[in-house]
Amino acid sequence: MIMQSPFPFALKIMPVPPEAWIVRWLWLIPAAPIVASGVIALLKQAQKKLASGLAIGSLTFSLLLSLIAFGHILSSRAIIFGFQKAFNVEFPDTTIRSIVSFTWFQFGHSTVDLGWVLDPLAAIMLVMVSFVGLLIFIYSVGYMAQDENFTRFFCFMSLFAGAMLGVVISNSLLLLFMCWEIVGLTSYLLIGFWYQKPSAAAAAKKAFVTTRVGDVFFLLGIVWLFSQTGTLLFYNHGVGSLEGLALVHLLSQHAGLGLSAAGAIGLLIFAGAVGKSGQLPLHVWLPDAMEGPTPVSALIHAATMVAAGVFLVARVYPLMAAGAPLMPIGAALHGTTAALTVVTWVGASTAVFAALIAVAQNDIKRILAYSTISQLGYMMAGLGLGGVAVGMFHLITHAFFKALLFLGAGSVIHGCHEEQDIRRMGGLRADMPLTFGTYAIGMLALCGFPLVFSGFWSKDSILEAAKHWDISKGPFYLLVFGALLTAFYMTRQVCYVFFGHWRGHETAHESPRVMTLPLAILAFFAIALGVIGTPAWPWFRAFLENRTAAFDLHGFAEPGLGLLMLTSSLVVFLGLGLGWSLYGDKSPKPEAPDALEKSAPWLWAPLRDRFYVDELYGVTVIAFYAWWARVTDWFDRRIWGGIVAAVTWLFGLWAQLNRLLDVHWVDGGFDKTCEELSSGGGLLSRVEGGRVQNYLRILAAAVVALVAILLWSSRP
Amino acid sequence: MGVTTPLAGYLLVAALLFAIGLAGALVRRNAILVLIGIELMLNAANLNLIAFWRFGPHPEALTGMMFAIFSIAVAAAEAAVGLGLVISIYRHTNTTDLDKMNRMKG
Amino acid sequence: MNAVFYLLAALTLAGGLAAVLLKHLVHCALATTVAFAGLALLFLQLDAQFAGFAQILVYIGAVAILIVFAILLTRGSELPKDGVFSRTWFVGLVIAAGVFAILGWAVLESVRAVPQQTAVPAVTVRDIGNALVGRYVLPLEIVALLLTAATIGAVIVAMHEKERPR
Amino acid sequence: MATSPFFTHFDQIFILLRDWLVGYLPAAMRPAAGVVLGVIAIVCVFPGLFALTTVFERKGLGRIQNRLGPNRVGPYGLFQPVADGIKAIIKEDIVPFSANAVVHFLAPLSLVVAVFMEFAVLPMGRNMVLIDMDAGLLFFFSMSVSTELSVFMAGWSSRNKYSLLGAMRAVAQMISYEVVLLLSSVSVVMIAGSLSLPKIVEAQNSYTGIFPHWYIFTPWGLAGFVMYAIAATAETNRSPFDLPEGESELVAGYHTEYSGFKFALFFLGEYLAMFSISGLGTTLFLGGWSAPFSFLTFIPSWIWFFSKVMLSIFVFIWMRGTLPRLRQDQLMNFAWKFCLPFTLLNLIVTALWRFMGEGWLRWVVCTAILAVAYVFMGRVGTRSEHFGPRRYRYAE
Repeated sequence: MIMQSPFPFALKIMPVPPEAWIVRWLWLIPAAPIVASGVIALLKQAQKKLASGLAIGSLTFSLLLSLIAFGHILSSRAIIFGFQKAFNVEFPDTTIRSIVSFTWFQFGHSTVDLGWVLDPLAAIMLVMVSFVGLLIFIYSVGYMAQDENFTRFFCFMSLFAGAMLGVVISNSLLLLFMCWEIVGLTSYLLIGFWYQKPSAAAAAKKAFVTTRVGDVFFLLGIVWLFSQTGTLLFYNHGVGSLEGLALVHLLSQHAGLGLSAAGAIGLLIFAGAVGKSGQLPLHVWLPDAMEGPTPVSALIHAATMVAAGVFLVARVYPLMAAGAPLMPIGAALHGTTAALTVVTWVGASTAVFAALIAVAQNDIKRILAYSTISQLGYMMAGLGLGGVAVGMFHLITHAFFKALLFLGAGSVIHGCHEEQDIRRMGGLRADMPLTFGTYAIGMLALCGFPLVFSGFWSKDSILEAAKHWDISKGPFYLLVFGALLTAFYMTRQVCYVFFGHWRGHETAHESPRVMTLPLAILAFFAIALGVIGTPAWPWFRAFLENRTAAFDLHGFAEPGLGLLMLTSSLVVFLGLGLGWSLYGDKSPKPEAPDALEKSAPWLWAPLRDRFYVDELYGVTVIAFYAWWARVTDWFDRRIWGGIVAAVTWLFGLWAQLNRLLDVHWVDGGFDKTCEELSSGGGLLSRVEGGRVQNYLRILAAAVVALVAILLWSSRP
Repeated sequence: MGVTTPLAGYLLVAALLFAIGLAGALVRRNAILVLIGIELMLNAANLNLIAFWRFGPHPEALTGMMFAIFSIAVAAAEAAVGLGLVISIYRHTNTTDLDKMNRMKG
Repeated sequence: MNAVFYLLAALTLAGGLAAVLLKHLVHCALATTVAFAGLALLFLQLDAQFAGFAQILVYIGAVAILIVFAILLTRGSELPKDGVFSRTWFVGLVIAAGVFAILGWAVLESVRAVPQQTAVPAVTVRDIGNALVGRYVLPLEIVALLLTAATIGAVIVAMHEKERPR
Repeated sequence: MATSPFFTHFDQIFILLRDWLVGYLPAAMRPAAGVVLGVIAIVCVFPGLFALTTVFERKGLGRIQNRLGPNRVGPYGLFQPVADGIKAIIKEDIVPFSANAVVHFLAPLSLVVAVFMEFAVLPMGRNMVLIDMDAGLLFFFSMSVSTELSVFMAGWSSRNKYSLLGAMRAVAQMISYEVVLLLSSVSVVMIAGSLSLPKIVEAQNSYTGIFPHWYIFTPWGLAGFVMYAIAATAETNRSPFDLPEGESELVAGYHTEYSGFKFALFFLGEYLAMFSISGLGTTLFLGGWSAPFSFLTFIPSWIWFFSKVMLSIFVFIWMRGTLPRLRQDQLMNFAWKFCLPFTLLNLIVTALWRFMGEGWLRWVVCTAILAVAYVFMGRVGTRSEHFGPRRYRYAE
């Protein structure tokens, strides 16, 4: 329980063994970049070194603290599991979770609490966000070096990093929502960073408005949750909104459509995640968001912010999975509910839908954007199918290789003098060897090239979960098809960009060291991260689910697993082969139709035009609003205006009548009446004579009269 | 006088002070004096609040006290704005006489 | 109901009356100060220490000084030629008397029925502080906002004509 | 930490004396009589101290200016204040013809009364406080703001333009620095958690090793103390903030038209204000009556209090001998553009200090914030310094 303390900010600290100073100081992780952002905002545009130094320094500080927090979790694990092993006992609940909460303010009897939490989920996200963020910050120093708004850029980026870290550590849905909205705001600001370009400004607005649609549902979910459970803390020693008591209460409420209140609230919150993570049908803003600078695309619209939606679903997973009958899937127990089914289907269809569109795009960043949407769909599907660990593993690996791809794309764009059309590139393999090498690694990781790359393992665990899903096999086939498409469009892109011969203007050049170094580091992790999630050593899943993981090659021997791995490998090779056969080393003219367009124009057109979703929204939602605006305008003019006109006319009539009477009386020669009238008018005019004291006098007299009436009438 | 309870005494003093303040606001010509009258009225209200707090059933709830404290703060703001207005009007019309200030325009 | 109360009430009311009746504006302002001080002492007599001192601090320290400044800035220290009372002073007096009559009536009618506490409430400054940042934190924030707005507003209103050469 | 009964008794000698004297009275009258005795003590001690200080100041200033100072009346000129006092009493009391006689008479009286009231809540030694009031600090400040009105009354009632200008300057200056004074004290209240001055002293009366826990030895306390000292100097109209009575511009400021005993009262009030504000500063930041080292606690607490107060008085005199007078606009700029923001920042830092809990980190963070702000604001402040034409906004 939260203790009432005389000092409003005095915290009631709940330490976990062994010592928890990192938990108490966890708020410093988001605070450092936010403070840095505030300081940068005060700097002059010319102070570039100081601005970037502050941003990078603060994020390094956050990274160090995040690593300490991660280490804290690891050591807690070691202690708990060591104890279990040494004394051969089983703890019923080995959850490693430390929270700090405090009361923000109080309304009557209900309090609004905020706080932060450190658990494996938050720890791994903290490390990922601050690490990837740091690399991208370093990269941006090179990428944005020539921009005149350099300091503004780092101000926004720092604010973003801080808010994102805040999302990760919040233990309160309200705090999370606040950070979530700041994240949305910075996304808006950064997409429209080059606001002189009308397209950038429009894209920023589009992103903001589209994500707001999701956030409205999110807010509804928050309000509903608060009204049902009276708390917005996730975990609070058994009385938080994601813990036993609250869940039982929520499950007992029925919300219609076969959903419990828990599921319905979960779905509302999921709607927020749909907006943020660009899931169907709110995906339209993400491709347009590529109008922002490339580091922004890498950090916000690939690695972290869009993943925040996935993270949110993972965070409120207990809410969505509440009341599920448990059944074994793979190695872990896992259940499914109506809410999770929705998540799964949305994810799987988004995965295929976006992958299809990506096949026919020509903008290097747009392809990656659709690929991001598609991969986010995988994550969502993974969450719905296999639980937190499956989805989160893909999130982490994806963050690294997608950031790598985006930074690589930025490097390519930079090297080709701000050219983004892949048809006007080509042959960069020789001009930009470092970029090519790292890009190829990222591309293979994204495709899920077998055994070596991290993407293979994370995608594989999603496919495995899909295969074991007993409600429908639909998602499995969709996801496998998506994997094929992924390999295909990435091959197409790489062939266009790096193979063939140079088709652009001027000559391409390799990017500076400050940009290629982050690429190399990210490439390393794009490969290495796979190690922690192989079936032989499922450490990541164990980490998130608080179990021990042992290295055991028998993990591969699970029935069906070998076949699955073979299938997915074959699919990847098929995609790669198809792509190479269509596009490999051909270097077509920029104006020439695409290879696929030539063979299947009926397929190409809808893909190129993004399945007409934007146009659909244009003729439905936007047209509806335009129509509605016209209707209200008409109402304003005709109905309300008409009423006003009628009233005016009536008063005019009344005035005419008065005038007639007046004229009549004056003409009649009633001088005395006339005098009285004018003196009466004078009397009335004195009421509005601009004399303050008169007003006051009348006011006081009226009060006297009213009070007298009141007292008189209430006499016994 | 027949007043037996202390509360009634304080309330009557407050009522009288309020009436004095009101009279001041009503009968004087000078705008500043009107503001002074209003301050007196506010103070009378404060006295009421404190008296009710002191003799009310739940003094530990501090409601009346809090009202008085907030009212003091608000009165300070009111005085600042009011006097600023008076000075501003004085710059326009060169007078603070309310009887001469009867044009509803600058 | 003791001598101290009567003394303080008399002081306060005398201050108030003087503030309203005196001819000279500065005298009025000073008389107001007496009324404010009397009220503060009444607060102290009502065991409201904090409110009493806050009253002195705010009213004597700030409001009275403000009034004095305003008087000097508007040349209010010179005696007006055509009397200090407004032309319709009699109406005002009647209304004020009416207000007092109605209030006094209300008090005398109702107060006897109301039970009242006579024990001295044990309220410390710490309690007031806790209440201010606890139960009353929202009003506190709003008052803070109001004060800021009023400060800015007063400055802007008073400085409006600064650009124009006098 | 009193070591032996002897020292304890010596420490409490005034309390014991009072109790002994009061013991002759019936029990019902004892509390009231105790208070009366305390009032008598204050009314005797501080004017005596005032007399001493005038000599001290004149001689000190003399030495600073390379001359001797008063040395004719009595040994080393020590009886100079007696002579001055006699002179003040027997001089003619002149009231200007057109002055507002009543207000002119009330002004010095209300000033001295209000200043005397301030001493009621100052703890001058262990248990040596006249009234241990729950809202003592608030009482102190509410009394000290009342003096502003007296100053105005004096200046206005004299019907002299120099007096009026001096009074307006003084009031404007006191109001401006009052804010800084109050806010810098609030940080102490935030840490001590009480408005009662004895409790604030009690909170500082402990030691780490031999070093005391005075608030001046913390980052926010040091910053707060500096701000407090500046504001206190301005509040008492002392040099370098003595514009209201700058003799080269305004003859003698708001007491130009005062003579004889009324002038002496103003003089007394000014010095008493200095004592009280030094006493409050001592109480808030310098540990009040607590000893500076743990092994010195055997020396009576009241000796410590008065030594600290006299030390601050010495600093006042020293500054008067050293620093040139400011200009009105510099004075106002300094108050509103440097002191006020810095004090507000100090409040935030104090909150941070309280919030961050024990540990070395808060030392680093708080010191860093204050140092950065000080350097930054100082540089900004000096850069925007431009010497435009003089404007006397209160002198139209």
